[in-house]
Amino acid sequence: MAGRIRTTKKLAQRIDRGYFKRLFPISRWRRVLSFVAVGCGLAWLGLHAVAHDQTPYASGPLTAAHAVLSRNCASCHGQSTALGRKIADKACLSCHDGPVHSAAQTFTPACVDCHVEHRGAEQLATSAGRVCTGCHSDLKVKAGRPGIASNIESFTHGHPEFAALRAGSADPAAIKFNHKIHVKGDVPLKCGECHRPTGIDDTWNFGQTPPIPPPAVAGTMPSGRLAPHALMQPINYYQQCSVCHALTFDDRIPDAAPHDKPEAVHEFVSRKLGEYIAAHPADLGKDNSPRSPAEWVRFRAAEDEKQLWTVTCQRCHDMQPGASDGLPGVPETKIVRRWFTKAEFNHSAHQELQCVSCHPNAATSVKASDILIPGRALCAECHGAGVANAGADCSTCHLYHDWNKARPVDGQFNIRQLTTFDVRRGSGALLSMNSGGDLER
Amino acid sequence: MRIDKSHRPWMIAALVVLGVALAGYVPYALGTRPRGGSVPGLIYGLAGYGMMLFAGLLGARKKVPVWRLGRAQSWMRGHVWFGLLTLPMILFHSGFSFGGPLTSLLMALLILVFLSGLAGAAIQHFVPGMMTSMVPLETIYEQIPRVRDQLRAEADKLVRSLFTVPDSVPELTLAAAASGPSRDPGKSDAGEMIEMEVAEREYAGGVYRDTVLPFLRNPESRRSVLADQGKAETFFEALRRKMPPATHEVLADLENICEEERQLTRQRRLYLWLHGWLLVHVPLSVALIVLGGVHAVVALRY
Amino acid sequence: MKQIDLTIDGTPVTVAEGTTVFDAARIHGISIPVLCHQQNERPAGVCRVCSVDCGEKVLQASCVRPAENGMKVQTDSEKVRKARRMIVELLMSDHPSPCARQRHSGDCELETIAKAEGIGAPRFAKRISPRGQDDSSLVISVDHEACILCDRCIRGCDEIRHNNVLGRGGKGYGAGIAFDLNLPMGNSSCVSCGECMVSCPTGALTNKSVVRTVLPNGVPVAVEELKQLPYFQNVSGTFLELNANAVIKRHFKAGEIICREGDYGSTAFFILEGKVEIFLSTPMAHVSTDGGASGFIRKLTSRLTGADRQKPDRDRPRSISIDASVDLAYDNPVAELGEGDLFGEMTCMSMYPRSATVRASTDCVMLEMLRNVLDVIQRNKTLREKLEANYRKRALDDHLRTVPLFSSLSPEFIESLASKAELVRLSNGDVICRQGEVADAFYLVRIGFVKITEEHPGGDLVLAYLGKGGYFGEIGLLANGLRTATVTALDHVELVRIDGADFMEMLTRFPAIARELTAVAREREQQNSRHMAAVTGISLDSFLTQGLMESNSLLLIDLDKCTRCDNCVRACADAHDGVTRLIREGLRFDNYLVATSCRQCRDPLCMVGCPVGSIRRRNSLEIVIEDWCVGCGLCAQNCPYGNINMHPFEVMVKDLAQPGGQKAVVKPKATSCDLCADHAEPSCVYACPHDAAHRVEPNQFFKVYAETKIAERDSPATVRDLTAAKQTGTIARSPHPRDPRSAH
Amino acid sequence: MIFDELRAIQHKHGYLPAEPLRALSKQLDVPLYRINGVAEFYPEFHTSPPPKLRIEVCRDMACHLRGADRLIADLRQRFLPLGKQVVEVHERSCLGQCDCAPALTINEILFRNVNVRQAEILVQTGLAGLEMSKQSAARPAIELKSDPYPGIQRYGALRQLFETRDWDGVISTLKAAGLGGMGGAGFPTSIKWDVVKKAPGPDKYLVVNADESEPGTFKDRFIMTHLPHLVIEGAIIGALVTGAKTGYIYIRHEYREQEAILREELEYCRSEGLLGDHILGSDLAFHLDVFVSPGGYICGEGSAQLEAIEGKRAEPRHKPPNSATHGLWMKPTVLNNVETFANVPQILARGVEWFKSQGNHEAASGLKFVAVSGDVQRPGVFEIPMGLPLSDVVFGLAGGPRDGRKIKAFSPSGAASGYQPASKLDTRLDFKSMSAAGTMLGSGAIVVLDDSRCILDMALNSVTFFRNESCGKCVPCRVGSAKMTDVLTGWTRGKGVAADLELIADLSETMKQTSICGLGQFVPYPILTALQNFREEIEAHILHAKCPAGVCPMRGHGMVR
Repeated sequence: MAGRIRTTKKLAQRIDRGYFKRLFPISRWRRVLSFVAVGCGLAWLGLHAVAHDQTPYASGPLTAAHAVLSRNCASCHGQSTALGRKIADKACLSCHDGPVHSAAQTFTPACVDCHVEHRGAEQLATSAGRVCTGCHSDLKVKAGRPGIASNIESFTHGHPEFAALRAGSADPAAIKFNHKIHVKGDVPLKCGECHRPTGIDDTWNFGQTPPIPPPAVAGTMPSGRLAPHALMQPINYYQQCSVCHALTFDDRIPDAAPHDKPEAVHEFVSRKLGEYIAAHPADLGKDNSPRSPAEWVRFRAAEDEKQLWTVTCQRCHDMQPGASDGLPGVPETKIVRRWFTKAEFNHSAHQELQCVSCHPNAATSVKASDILIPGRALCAECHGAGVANAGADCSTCHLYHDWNKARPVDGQFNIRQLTTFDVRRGSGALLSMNSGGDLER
Repeated sequence: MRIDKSHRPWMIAALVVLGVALAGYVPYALGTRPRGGSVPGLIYGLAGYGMMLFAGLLGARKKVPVWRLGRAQSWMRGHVWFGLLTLPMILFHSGFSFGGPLTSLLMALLILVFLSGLAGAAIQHFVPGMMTSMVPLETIYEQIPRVRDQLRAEADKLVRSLFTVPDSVPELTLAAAASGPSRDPGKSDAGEMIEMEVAEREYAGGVYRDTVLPFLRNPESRRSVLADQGKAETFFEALRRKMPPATHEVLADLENICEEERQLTRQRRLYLWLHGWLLVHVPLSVALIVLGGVHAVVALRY
Repeated sequence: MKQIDLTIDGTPVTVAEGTTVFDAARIHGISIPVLCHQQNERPAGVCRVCSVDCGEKVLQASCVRPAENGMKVQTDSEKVRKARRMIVELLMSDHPSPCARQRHSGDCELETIAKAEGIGAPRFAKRISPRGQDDSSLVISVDHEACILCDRCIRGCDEIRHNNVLGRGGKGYGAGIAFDLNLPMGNSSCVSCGECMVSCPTGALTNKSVVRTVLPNGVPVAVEELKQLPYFQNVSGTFLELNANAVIKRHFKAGEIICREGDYGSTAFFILEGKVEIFLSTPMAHVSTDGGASGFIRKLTSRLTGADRQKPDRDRPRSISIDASVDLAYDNPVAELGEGDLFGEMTCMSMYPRSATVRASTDCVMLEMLRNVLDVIQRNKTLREKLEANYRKRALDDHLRTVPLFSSLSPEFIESLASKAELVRLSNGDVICRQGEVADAFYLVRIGFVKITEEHPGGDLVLAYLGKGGYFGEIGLLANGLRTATVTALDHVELVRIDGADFMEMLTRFPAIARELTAVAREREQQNSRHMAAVTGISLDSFLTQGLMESNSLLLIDLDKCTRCDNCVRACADAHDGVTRLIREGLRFDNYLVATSCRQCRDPLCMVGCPVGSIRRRNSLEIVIEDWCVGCGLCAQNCPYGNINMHPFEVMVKDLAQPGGQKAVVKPKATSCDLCADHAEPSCVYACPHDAAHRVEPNQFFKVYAETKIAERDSPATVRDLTAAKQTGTIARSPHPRDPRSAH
Repeated sequence: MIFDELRAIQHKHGYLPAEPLRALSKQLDVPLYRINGVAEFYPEFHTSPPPKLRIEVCRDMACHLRGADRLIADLRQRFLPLGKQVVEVHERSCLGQCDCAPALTINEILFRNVNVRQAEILVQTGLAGLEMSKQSAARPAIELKSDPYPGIQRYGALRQLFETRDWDGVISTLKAAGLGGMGGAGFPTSIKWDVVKKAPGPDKYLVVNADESEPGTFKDRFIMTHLPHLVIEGAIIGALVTGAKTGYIYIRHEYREQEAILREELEYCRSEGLLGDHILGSDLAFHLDVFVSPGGYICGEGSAQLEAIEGKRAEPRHKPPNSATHGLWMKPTVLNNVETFANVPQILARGVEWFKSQGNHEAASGLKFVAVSGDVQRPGVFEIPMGLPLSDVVFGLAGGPRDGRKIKAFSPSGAASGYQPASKLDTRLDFKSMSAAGTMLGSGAIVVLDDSRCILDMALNSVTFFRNESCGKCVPCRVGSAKMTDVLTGWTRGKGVAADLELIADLSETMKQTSICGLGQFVPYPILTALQNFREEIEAHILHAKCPAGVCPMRGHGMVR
């Protein structure tokens, strides 16, 4: 038995009774490191503060457009420190216009309700569908009842059929066109041979004449809002029809009549016949034709025009009887350039699809009055909720602001003002500037 | 701390809080894009920060142990379980995004603190038991150097019955004087030598000077034969065979002292494990709380 | 007168009738060796060394044999010599040769005769069962081994001095001299006259030179001068001479400090002239639980800590017993002693530290004496009576009121009680009352310590130690009239004894006291039965060997939970002015660390010896150290577990240099875990974040522990414990938990 | 009386606690040391709290022969583990029940003829708190030749004396009858009485020594049981003859039954006017009472007995002076044995001639009660004519040795008489014959040993008895008996050396020569007689470490003497 007997008393008396008052390495280092860690953090913040850079405090990166404002929180946030206070609309409106959504809306949400910043460099305009359905799932308007649907919960639920396809609607275009003949007739055409997206300015396959720029179409389109190839170009005679349907009117004259008003056609025909008889006086009096060139021209023109008005033009247009000078009238064709007036569709986004997969009736349609755009249900086959579907956010198709009412914003800042910010000079720069404060430095 | 059955109420409470938070969060996250500044976001943020503060207050609480602010044990359990909750709370607060530089830093800190805390909980769950079984002769960590001085002094005193202690170890005498209590009455006081051959005496002296004393002076060194229990046993066994039986008691004591030294070394190592993780946990959490505060102030201001 | 003629060794001799043969021979120049006979005493004839041949069938002891006419006496025949040699050899065979006397003065009569008779090593074996020594007397040491039962001391005590203390006890080979009822000499009614010692032929009774120190600063007192004093009149002069260096006369100027509290000393003072002031200079502070800083923070923390400082401590004594025939009031600890008073008895007798400071208030002359001389005068009846009268006059009333129970007594009654109360003096080992005896009195402890034990099959169980101000005996009186426990004096004890009849009268006259007493009695009984349960409960070796069962409360740290964060220690320090009363070190019991913190022992050795009674046990069992601790360190020394420690405190004391001023001094005071009595839970336990520290009642803990262990019998916990023990080669052993003084 | 007070205290507390003793000291004005002296001296008193059961087993001679040692060892093994508060097992000196050996007492209740099993049952009964069945002391009416009043009015001799008033005649009658002291010494009763009678002074005492305590001796018990009236009558006659006014029958406290019988008889006498201030209407007064001894063999010693009656430690006095002149309270005192007193009325009632004719031969007269115990088939007390050969008693009356055994030795008169070889069994049982044979008649307590016994073992047993019973007053007896026991014990353990023989011889001589009283002087007899008669057997122990009888342990090696 070893003689070293441990007793409580002996053990206790080995200990210096004040030992715990001194700091031992672990606790000392713990303390030191705590100071160091806090110090580092604060130093980091401090350095930024010295540089008047408030970037660290950002709750997330600003969108690219706003990135220039990162160093200066107050430029948007102002000096407001009130709990949960939102960015005032003022701050946004100093640079942007935000036209009203609908005259019937019961309230106007703040900009930041939909446009969430500090989410990185994504589109600030893109906002979640919930923002819309928040109202539209149970729509209240200022007066009366909502026009179309009052409880749209999502594209698949409660969303009405597209207006163009709603019961009773027909293509309003005053033109005669048989898709079936063109697609399946003697000369079968491919869709793309006639339907070209907008913005494609390469040489027209069939055209001989440089295309006339498509006329601006009235609508709710914000300029540049749509992607270049979003829509199909409206059918244009010269581009799509003239190849087959040349407006020739006289065997003696190779030129086709212009696809123009009857007056212009008459003038063209008369001019061409005049030129011809002048060159071929032998033909005067041939085939019981007048011998005088003028007469001949008049005679021949009447002959040719009759052919034109009643056959050639009539093929597509519903020619109307002449009014005063004997020339018929051509009704306005009214071809629908854009079927979705409240929404957007981007063909190029769907270019991987066959045309007929969305427009199945195109090959069989014989009447021009058939509306060949697909219905909501067809869209919803791809566009629905869930990750496996193409997006069905409202903002996929719809816009919020009524950009028709947009006013141009008169820019008031210079570059320095946006890129630098002097904390000492106060904050809320944008706000104060906008409110007519001290603009110049 | 041992995570045992007694933690069940706390665990359940933490789960309930988590459940409630989650129940709130799901519709919130579905309804809008969650962000810190929204009202639920702020609530989560405040809750999370509150929990962090509470967890951090444990340190402060420990500074005033006497105040009757609730049992330290409750604080500790709160620390563990609510500390666990901070991460989900803050994730809910942030909507699972890291946000800007400061918030990202905070997130990183939080995760580090959280992980170190988890590690610490695991360490403190297992290591005390190991320490208990592996270091039966443990003493107070901070006093290990002092106890070692005393052990050395004791050994020095012990060997005086074997051979004349050379003057080359004067510090031992000092230590011996300082260690009043650890002496056994009637045991090998100086001058009371055990009878043996001169050669044996010299041999014992040599062994003590060459092996034991260096080990006692530097017990943490792994090079010494005595640093290993098995080798030490062999060493002493051999020594005993060479020395007369009368000395065996002294040798046994000496061996026991070496064993105690080894255990103290082991204790030191285990102790570093036991408390070393705090070197990560505590500073980071302090930083987290301070910077989190800054974040809160700034965020609430803007 | 009739003459007797006889022949001694052939010499005709004539002596008066009635003369013994021994005297006849002596008168005629024939010396007969003898042990049991000396001239100033009646012959006893027991040693038979003086046996002579008177021509009869058997030899005759000459010292008792009357001479007869015609007697032919042979004092030195072969037959006689042979018998004498054999007797001396018999005596020598049991004699611790050389005995004390032979060693000191070389004149042990037995050894002298043995030498003269040429007796070498006795042929008989030595006595197997020793008869023992008795060192209880301060002046005479008794070595029963050397006693030859010559009866000389007995005759000296009973027949010469008429003190009637000594007699023969036992029978046959087991016989021996016995003081009173065979008490240790120091506990007997012996008056230390020294006659027995002077009579003893061997080293059985020898003078004890108690202290070798020469008393400084004094004038030696001549024996004659001492004998002038009434208290020394009856003492043997030889004896006084032997002890002359143990008493001196000292003169003190007014204002001079005679002794200081806390000092160790070995002398008592007897005031011959003048007056002294006796007081406590220790400030009342700093030992009981106190936390935080001062002022505002203290207020704040006290609220936070929930400590109720205003709580009046009901069981705190109202007066402080000191080592003189007066008690000091708690509020104003000052008293005065005058001529004929004795102080410092406890210090002198039991080597306790001084319990108070004494300053000469007039010029005074006093005798300073060591134990042996103090013992002599203390045993003087006249002085005792005087001291008792003084005490009765000055302190008894207060002392009675100290007992909370008596505080409601009417003053007249206390007075009547005081006049009836008796002061009882006892010495170490005296049994005051024995379990099962008829209870006949109620006792208050005035000075010294008593041990209360209950007898059980497994041995005695110490229920309590009572020091100054403690009281006992009420249970026996209240219950069935039988003592429920044995009470033994642990040192020099003075008790105030109130007769059972008076006690009962008090109870009938003051029913409130009766009620309260019954409650106290019941509580004590319950406590005792709890202790009993503890003793009869389950037991494990390690638990017992560490003395864990001896305690009432253990601070256990579950090492499987403890992260060694030391919060407990810091909490303790915080709760106690930055001084920890807990050390996280100690022995282990299985996976529990038995931390070094007061165990509130059942057998609180610490309480034995406190000179001022500042360490005591509350009814709720915790041991507290009161503010008036004088810092002597005795309790710390006594604690076998290292749980009491001296710590220096800075306290403000009256600046003696600057009257009215105060100065800070560092004064050591004893500190020990007070269980944070002001709180519901000890701070260490409260502050443990890991549920590792627990204050447990050992029996209960152990019961649960054992049950758990049985439940998980397959668990390796115990195995691990064993391996740990094996690994270290060290087995925890408890220090001897009982004070040797408490051996019975 | 101090013993009565002490008994009262002990009865109340179970032992003698300090406090009541202090009170007693004050009450009686007796110093504490004297109270302590007697309390510690007498075996009846206990100064420490008693256990629940105090078992005391007789360890001497007959009981030793009947296995007392084994009984003690067995009981100790069985019951001592219960703790000393529960059971204590002690050895006890002879209880006077040698015919019913072994005997033991449990809490002072006597049990005889107890074997190990019975003893255990008794102890367990006692521990269970049940009453231990007492052994009834039946007192069958026995016709004894000694009783001069078979069926007729008792105390005839006394009444007759009152008619003649011839007190002096009594002494001469006794002288003529040659009545000697029956306690063992055989000192002529007439002389003793005459001395007392002639001693001056009014106060004289008479003491009947009924403190029969020597191992092997129990005939007084028999006499007191069956002939109490003769004892009392003899005492009254003695008192009247010598002028004693007060008398005590000093009876050992273990003889509870006999005490009761005597008290009954005394009461009868008082009612008959045979005791009191006016005996039979005369102006003669005599008060006789029983004095119960607090125990101890030494109390049988006359002067020690007187000391005991005086309430002191029973330590023998120095002689001279004699108790006849300086007896109780230093007054003249008649002190005779029970049997002696019982013989007086016989002689007076039937005449000297009758008495003389009762003897077996010319030189012997009267009847003698002998107690035979040990290795015989029928131990008991026999009333024999004085002078009957021992063999007649041992083989005839007592039935001889146990089956298959031969008698090896015998002790003619208890422990003190030593051991004689069987060859001396033809000796006649009277004072002279026995002395002539080199032994003594003593009190007629014959203890027989058969050939299975070791003589040394028995000698040691006797010496140990004396050591235990020594009062301790004088050195030779106190120390000598202890040392002799030590030496003999050494012999039985094979630790003897040849020199011991001389040592024992020297010691014996010294003890015989210098001891104050007979006890000390007789201590060496057992071993001396054994050495004298069985030297070879003892030398075998000492010189060869062998016990021929195979009784002694002899495992000497390693044992410390």
